[in-house]
Amino acid sequence: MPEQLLFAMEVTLNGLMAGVLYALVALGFVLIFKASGIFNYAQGVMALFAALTLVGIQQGQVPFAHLINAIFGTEVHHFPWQVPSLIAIVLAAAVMVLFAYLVEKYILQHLIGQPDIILFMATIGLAYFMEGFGDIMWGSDIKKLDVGLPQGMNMAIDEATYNWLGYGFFIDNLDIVATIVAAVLVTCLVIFSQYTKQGRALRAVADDHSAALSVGISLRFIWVLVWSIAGFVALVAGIMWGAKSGVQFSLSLIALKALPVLMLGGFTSIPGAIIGGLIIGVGEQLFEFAIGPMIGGATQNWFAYVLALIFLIFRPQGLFGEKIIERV
Amino acid sequence: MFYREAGDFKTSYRDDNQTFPIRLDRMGYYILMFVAFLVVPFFINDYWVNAVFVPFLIYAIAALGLNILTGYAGQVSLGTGGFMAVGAYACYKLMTGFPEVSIVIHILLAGGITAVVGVAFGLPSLRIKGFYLAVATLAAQFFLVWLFNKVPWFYNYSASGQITAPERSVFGVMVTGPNTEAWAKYMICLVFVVALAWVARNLTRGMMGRKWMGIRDMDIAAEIIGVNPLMAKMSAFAVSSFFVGIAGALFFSVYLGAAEASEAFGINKSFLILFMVIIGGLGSIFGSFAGAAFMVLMPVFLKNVLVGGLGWPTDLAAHFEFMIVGGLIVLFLIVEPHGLAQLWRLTKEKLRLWPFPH
Amino acid sequence: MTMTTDMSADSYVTADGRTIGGVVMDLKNITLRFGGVVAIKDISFDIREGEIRAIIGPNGAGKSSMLNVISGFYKPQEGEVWFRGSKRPPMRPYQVARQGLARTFQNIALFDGMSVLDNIMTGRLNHMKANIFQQAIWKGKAEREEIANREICEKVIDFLEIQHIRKTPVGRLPYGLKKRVELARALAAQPSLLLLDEPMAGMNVEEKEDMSRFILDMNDEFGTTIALIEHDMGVVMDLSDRVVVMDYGKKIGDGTPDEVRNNQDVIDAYLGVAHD
Amino acid sequence: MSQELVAQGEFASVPALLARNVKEYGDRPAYREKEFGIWQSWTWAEAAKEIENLALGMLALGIDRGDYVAIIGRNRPAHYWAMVAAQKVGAVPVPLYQDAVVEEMEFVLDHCGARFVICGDQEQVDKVIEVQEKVKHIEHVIYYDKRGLRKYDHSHLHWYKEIQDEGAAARSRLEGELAAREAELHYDSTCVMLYTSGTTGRPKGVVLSNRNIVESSKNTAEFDNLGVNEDILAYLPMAWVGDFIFSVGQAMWCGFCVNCPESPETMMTDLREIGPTYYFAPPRVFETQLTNVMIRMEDSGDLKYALFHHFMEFAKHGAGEKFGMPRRKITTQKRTFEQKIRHGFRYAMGIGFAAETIIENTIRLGFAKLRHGKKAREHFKARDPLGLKLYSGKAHEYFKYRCGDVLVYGPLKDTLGFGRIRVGYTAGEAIGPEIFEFYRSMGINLKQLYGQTEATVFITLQPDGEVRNDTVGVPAPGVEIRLEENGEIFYRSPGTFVEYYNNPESTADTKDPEGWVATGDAGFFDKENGHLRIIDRAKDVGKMADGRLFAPKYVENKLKFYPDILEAVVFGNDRDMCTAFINIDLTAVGNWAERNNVAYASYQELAGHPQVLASIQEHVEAVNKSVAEDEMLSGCQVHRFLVLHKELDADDGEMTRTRKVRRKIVEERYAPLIEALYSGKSEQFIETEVTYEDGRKGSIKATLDIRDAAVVGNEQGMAAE
Repeated sequence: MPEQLLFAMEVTLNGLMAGVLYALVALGFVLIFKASGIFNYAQGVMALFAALTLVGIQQGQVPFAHLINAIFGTEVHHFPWQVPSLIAIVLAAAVMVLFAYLVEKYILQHLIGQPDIILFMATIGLAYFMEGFGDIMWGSDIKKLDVGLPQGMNMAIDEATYNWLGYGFFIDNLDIVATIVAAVLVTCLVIFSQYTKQGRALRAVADDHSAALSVGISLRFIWVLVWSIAGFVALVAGIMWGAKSGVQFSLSLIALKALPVLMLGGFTSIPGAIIGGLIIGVGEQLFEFAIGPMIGGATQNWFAYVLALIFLIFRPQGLFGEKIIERV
Repeated sequence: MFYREAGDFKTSYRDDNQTFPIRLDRMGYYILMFVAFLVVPFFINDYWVNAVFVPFLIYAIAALGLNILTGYAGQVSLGTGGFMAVGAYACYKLMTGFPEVSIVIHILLAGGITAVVGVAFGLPSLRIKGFYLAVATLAAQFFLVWLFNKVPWFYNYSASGQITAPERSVFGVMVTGPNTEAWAKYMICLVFVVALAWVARNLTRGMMGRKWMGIRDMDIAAEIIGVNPLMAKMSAFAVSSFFVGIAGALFFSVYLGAAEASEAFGINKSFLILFMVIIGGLGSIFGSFAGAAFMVLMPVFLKNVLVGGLGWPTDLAAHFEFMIVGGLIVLFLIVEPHGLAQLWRLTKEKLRLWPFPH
Repeated sequence: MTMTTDMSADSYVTADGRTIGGVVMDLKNITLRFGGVVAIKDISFDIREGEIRAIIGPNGAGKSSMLNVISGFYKPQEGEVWFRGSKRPPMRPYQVARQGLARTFQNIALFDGMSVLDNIMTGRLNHMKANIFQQAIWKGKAEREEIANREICEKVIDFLEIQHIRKTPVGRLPYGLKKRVELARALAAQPSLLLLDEPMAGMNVEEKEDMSRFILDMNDEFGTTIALIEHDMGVVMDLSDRVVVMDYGKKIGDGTPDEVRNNQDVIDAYLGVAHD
Repeated sequence: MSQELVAQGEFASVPALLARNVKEYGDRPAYREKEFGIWQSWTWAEAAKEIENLALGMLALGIDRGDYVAIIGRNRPAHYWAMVAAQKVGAVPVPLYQDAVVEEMEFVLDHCGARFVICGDQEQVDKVIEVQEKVKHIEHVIYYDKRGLRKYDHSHLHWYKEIQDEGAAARSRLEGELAAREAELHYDSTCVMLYTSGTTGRPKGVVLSNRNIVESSKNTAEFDNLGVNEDILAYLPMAWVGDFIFSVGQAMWCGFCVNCPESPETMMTDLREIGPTYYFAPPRVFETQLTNVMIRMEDSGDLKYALFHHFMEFAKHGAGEKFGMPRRKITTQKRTFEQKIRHGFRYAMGIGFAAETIIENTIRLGFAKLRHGKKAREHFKARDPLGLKLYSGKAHEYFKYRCGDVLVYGPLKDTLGFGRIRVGYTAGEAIGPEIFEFYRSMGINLKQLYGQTEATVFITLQPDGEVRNDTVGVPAPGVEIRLEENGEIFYRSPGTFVEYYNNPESTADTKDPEGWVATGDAGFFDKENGHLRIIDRAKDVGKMADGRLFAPKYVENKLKFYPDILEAVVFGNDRDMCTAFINIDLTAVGNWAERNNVAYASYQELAGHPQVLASIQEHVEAVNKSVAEDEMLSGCQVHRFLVLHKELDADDGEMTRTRKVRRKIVEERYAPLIEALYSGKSEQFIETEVTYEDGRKGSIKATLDIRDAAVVGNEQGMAAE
C-alpha cells in the first residue's frame, strides 16, 4: 500500500475529528435557528466566552480584575484558591444559562416580529458585546485550558496500525474524546427532544410558532431553554477547542467555520450539521494536503466557504434543508 | 418649526422629483456644500483629517455601496472587506503598472474591476437567498483576503507582503504618499463622495432603484411584473462593488498609504460597514452618511474619554469600545430598527407640523 | 340582440354594443400537474380583443393555477399557449410581462417599502429604456423618460381616484386601497391583456361596486382586454362578456353569462358550494 | 392703469383687460390648478390662447350676441376661461351654484333663457339633461371632464377641448367676426349676470355692467394696493359675486394669479401649498379653522401647549397689531441692503430667544412633571426667556413677539396656509371678536368688508390699521352712503348694478331713479371713528309689543360668537319678549363631551344633554347682560330658549346655499316649538321632515325641553315667575 494513500487516510481521519468540532459549534446554531428562526452569529463568541469563564473560574481569577485595577489602582489578580474542573464546568454552565436568560429578557423580547435580517444583526452586535465583555471580565491574554482530558498521540492506535499496515497513524486522544463527547451530546439532545415534554414543545415551536403558542407553549421559556442548551453546547465546544489550541480570540473565528458547515447541512437539520461538519473537516484537510502546497497553503481559511458556496449553487437549501417552494 | 412651506409649491414634475423638495432643506444642503468645499479645507489639520474626516468620507462611500446592495436590493453581504481589498490591490497594481496615468482614472478603474469581481461573487444570489447568501459572501471575504496574502504578484513581491502607495498628484497637488497635505487628502475624498452620492441618488430614485426595491420587497411579484431578476441583482452587485472598490482604493492609497490585506480588510471591516448601514438606516442615502459618521466618531469620542479623560490603559478602552459598539447596535435595533435616517425623518415631520402634534 | 360564442367567428358584438375583436390569447389543451396532483386537466379557451373574460369556479377549482399558466409563472406539462397568433415558447415570467401582459394578485403583492407612486411607476418599467449609465447621470434621457412616464401614471392615479394617497407608503394603506393601487400598477403598464386575480376578494359591497365600475371603465376608456378570476358569481355575471367555468381543474362551461347560468353542470357545481 | 385711461374706455371690458395683461404680463402665471400631482400653470398668453380658441369654437357653434351662457362647475381655470370667452363673443356668462338641486337650476336656466350651458363634469351634465325635458331653449351643452360621458348622445353634447380645437381650426374663417364682436363691447354693456341666493323667494338675476366690475375692481385694488404678484385661491362658489370680483375682476385688473384647488376635499392642503397673499373667507371658515386649531393643540405635547397659550396670550393685547402686521407693498418694493441686515439681525435675535425659551421651559416642565406627574399641564405655565430681561419697554415687547413668531405664530400661520397673506377679508356676517382677534394677533391682516351682489360687493371696507371687529369700516372708494331715519342703509356707487334681469318692478323698488340702492340693512356710523356699524336686516329690525327695537341678528351674532353655538334664531317681533332656537356646534361640543367623557349616541342626544343645555344657558344669560347695556336694544334679551334636535340645513331649505338662515321657513317648520316657547311649556314634542344628501326624505321626532334664562333690567317678562 503506497505511503501517499496511507498518509491521505490519516489526514482524512484527522479531518473527521476536526469536523466533529465544527459540527459541535454548528449544532448550537441549528438549535437556535430551529427554535426561534434566529441566525445566531454570536454562537462562536459564546464558545469563546464559555471557555474563558471556565478557565477563569477554574483558576480562581478575579472577574474584572483589569478594570478594577485600572479604576482603583489596586493590584488584584487571583483568589487564593483553585476550583476543581467538574465544579468549574457546572458553574460555567450555570453562567451560560444565566446569560441565555438575560439575552431573552433584554434582547429577544424587544425584537419579536422584526425581520430575520434585523435579528441576525442583533446577534452580531451581541457577539461584539460579549467579546468585549469577556475580555474585560477575564482579561484578553491567551489561556491554557486543561480540564484533564487526555492529550497527545494515541499510542494504541499508532501501534495497532503500525503492526497492521506498517505505518503508524497519528491520532490525538483529544480528538477521540471530542468525538465521543460529541456523539454523547447529540444522542442526549435527540433523546431530550424526542422523549421530554420540553423537547416536544421545542419541536412544536420549531415547526410552527403561532400554532405552538396557540396550544399554550410559552415562547419565552422555549427561547431561554434553547439558548441555554446552545450555551451548553458552546461550552463543550469551547472546552474542546480550548484544550486543543488554547483559549483566545481566534476561537470565535474558527467558530465562523460552522457557517459553511450549516450551509452544507441546512440550517434546520441536526444530522445535517454533523454530516456537514465532517464533510468540511475532511474536505479542507484533504484539499490542503493535496492542492495546498501548490498554491501557497493555508487554504483552510477559505476552502470551507468556497466549497459551501459552490455546493449551494446546485442545492440552494443545503443537504437536509426543506425544499423551498415558490408561490404567488 | 423652522419650515415655512406656504407658497412652496411645484409646477412641474422636475421640481416635484428633486432631491430636496422643501426649500429649507435645499438651502441647508447648499450651505453644507459651501462649508465642506470652501471653509473646512482652510481650517483642517492632520489630526482631524486622519481621525475624522477622511475615514468618514471613505466609509461613507463604502456604506453607500453596501446600502445599495443590502438596503435597496435586499441582498445581504458580509464580503465588503474583501471587495475593498480588491479595490485597494487593483488600485495599487494600476498605480505601479501605469505611473503616468492619473490616479483618478486608477481609482475609477479599481472600482470597475471590483464591480466585475462583485458580479462574479454575486452570481450565486440568483439561487441562494437570505442568510445562505450572507454566508456565501463570507466566501468572497476569506478567499479574496487569502488570495492577496498568498499570491505575491498582487503585492509586487515586496518582502513585507505589504502594498505601499507611491506618490501621485492631481493637478500638481500631491494626494497620495507620506507627505501629502491634509487638505489635499480631504478634498480628493470629498470630491469622490459628492460625485458618488449624486450617482447613488440618481440610481435609487429612478427605475433602477425601483427594480432593486421590487426585488427586495417581493422578488416573485417583481419578476412577474417584468423585472429581470438576473439583471436587477447583478446590477446591484456591480454598482455596490464599484462603490466599495473605490472606497477600498481611497482607503489604501489616500488614507493608509500602506496596507496588508488580512488586517486592513479583514472580516471586521465587513461588519463595521454593515453596522454603519444598519445604524444609519437601510435603504437611505442620508443613512449611509449618518451611519458612517456615527461609527467613525464614536470610537474617537470613547478614546478621548476613556484613555484621555479617565486615563485607562488602551487595551481596556479597546475592550470597552467593543462592548459599547455591540451594545449600541442591539440598542438601535430595538429602539429604531430603521436607524438614524428614520429618526431624522420623524424629527423632520415633527418640525414641519409644529406646533401641531399630527 | 343575440350574440354568438361561435369560435370561428373572429369578432362579435356585445349586449351594450361594443365590438369584440379577434383572438388575443388562445389556450389549447392545457394540463398542469404538481407532482401527482392534477391542478388543470386539458382545458382550452380563448380570450378576444377588448372583451372582459371571466374564469369562475368554486375555491380550489384551479382558477389561480390557470392564471399563473397564462402569466407564465407555472409551466404546463401539456398544451400550448398562443398569444397574438403565435405559439408562446417556454419563457420566464418577466419575458411574458414584456409581451404586454399585466396582472394583479389574489393576496396583494405590492412593494411595501415604496410609496404608492413608485409602486405604480414600476408598472412602467417595460416602457423605460434608459440604460444604467444614463440613469446614473439622470439629466437627459433618464429624466425625460421618468417625467413622461410619471404623466401616464398620474393619469392612472387620477382615473382610479387615489390622488390623496399618492405619496404614502403602501404599507400604511387599508386593504381596499391596496387592491386599487395594485390595479393601478397593472393598468399603468398599458397591457394588451390584463389579468385580475380575484379583484374583489374580501371587499365589502360598495368597494365591490367601485371595483366593478373601475373594471368596466378601464375596458371602456382604454379598450383594455381583461381576464378576471372571481368566485363570487353575481359580480362576474354583470361584468363579463364571456365566462369560463372551472371545477376540479376541468372546464365545465363556457359562454355568455346567460348560457352559463342555465348550464346544468355549472348549477350543480355551484349548488355544491352554495356557501361561496 | 390710471383714471383717464379707464374714462377713455381703453379697458372698458374684461376681454380688453385680458389683452392688456397679455401685452404687459404675457409670461407671468395667470392660472394654476392642482391636477395630476402638480400645479398645472398657464401664463396670461397661454390662457388668452385657450380663451380665444373656446370663443372661436362657440362662434362655430353659432352663438349670438346677447346669448346667455350658463356655467356650472367647481372652480377651475377652464370655467373662468369660459366666462371670458362668452364675453368675447358678446354673450353674457351666468355662473350657477354647482350644488344647486335640479329645481333651482331649472328655474335659473329657464329664467335667463340660456342657449349654451358649460358643465364641469358628468354630474352637472346629468342635471342639465334632466332640466332640458322642461327647458327647451338649451341648445348646446359643453362639458370639460369627459369621464363617464363617452356613451352619451353627442348630437348636442360637446367636449370642451374639441370645441377649442374646432375653434382653432376655424380661426381664419371666424377671427374677423370675433374681433368685431370684441370691439363692440363697451363700458356699459353687460359683463356678467349673477343670481342672488335669494334669502326669501326666488333668486333674482343681477345684471352687472363692465363699468361695475372694472371700476370696483380698480378702486378696491388700489385701496389695498394689490399688485401683479398676488396669489389667490379660488374656492368660493363661482356663482357668488365675490368670487367673480376676486378671481375675474381684480385678477384681470391687477394681472395676478388665480389658483384652483384639486377638489373641495383637498382645499386645505392646497391652501397650504399655495399660501395665498390675498384671501377671502366667510367668518364660518375662520371659525371652524380656529376650532380645529384648538382641538389639535389640546392633544399636542405639554411644552408646545404651554408655549402656544403663553404667546397667544401675549399677542392678543395689541402686540400682534403693533409688530405682527405684514409690511405694505412687501411684494412690490425691493429692500435695501441695510434693511436686509437689520431684518436679518432681528430674525436672528428671534431665533436666539426662541432657542433659549425652549431650553428654559423644557427644564422647568421637567420639574413640573416631577412634581405633578400627569397633571403637569394644568400647573405648568410657559415663561419668557431670561435673556429678554435685558431689554425693556418696546424693545422687550418687540423681541418677545419675534421670539413668539419663531415658536408659534410663524409655524401656525404656515401650517394653516396663511403664511403669506398680506390682505385678508371676511364678510357675509359678523365675526366673533376672539376669532377675529386670534387671527390678527398672529399677524394676519384680516379685515372686514360690507357689501352685496347689487353693489358688486364693495360698500364699506376697513382700511389697514383701522380694523375693529364690531364695525365694517369706511365707505369704499367712490361709494356714497345715506342712512334713513329707521336706520336703513342706502348707497350709490360706480358698482351699482344695472337691473334685475326681466324683473323691472323689483328693480324699481330696490334702486331709485337717482341710483340710490336700498341695502335692506340697518346700521349707524360710529361716533368717534366714522366707521359703519350694522345692526341687522332693516326689515328684521322690528318692534316689540311694547314698542322697543327688535334686532334679532344683533343678538344671534352675539350668541354665535360662542364656539359651541353654531346657529341661533331669535324671535320676538310684535311680542312682549324674545325667545331663541339654538344649534350646537357638533365639533366643539362633541370634543367637550369626549374630554369630560360624556357618552352620546347622536347629535340629537348630545343636543338634549342637560350639561350642554346648562352651559348654553350660561351663554344666553351672558349675552342678555351685554345686550341690556345698550338701552335701544335692551328689549332683545332672550327670556326662553331651546336647543334644536337637528342642524338647520340648506337641503331642507332652512338656510341659503351661503348658509344664511331663512327665517320664514324656519318659523313655518317649527311653528309648534315657537308656540311652546311663548306658552310657557317646559317641553315640546316635534316631528320634522329632513332631506338626506342623496335626496331621500325622512323624518325625525324629538321632545325638546325649553329653558328660561335670567334677564337683566326692570322688566316683568314671563321669565320672572
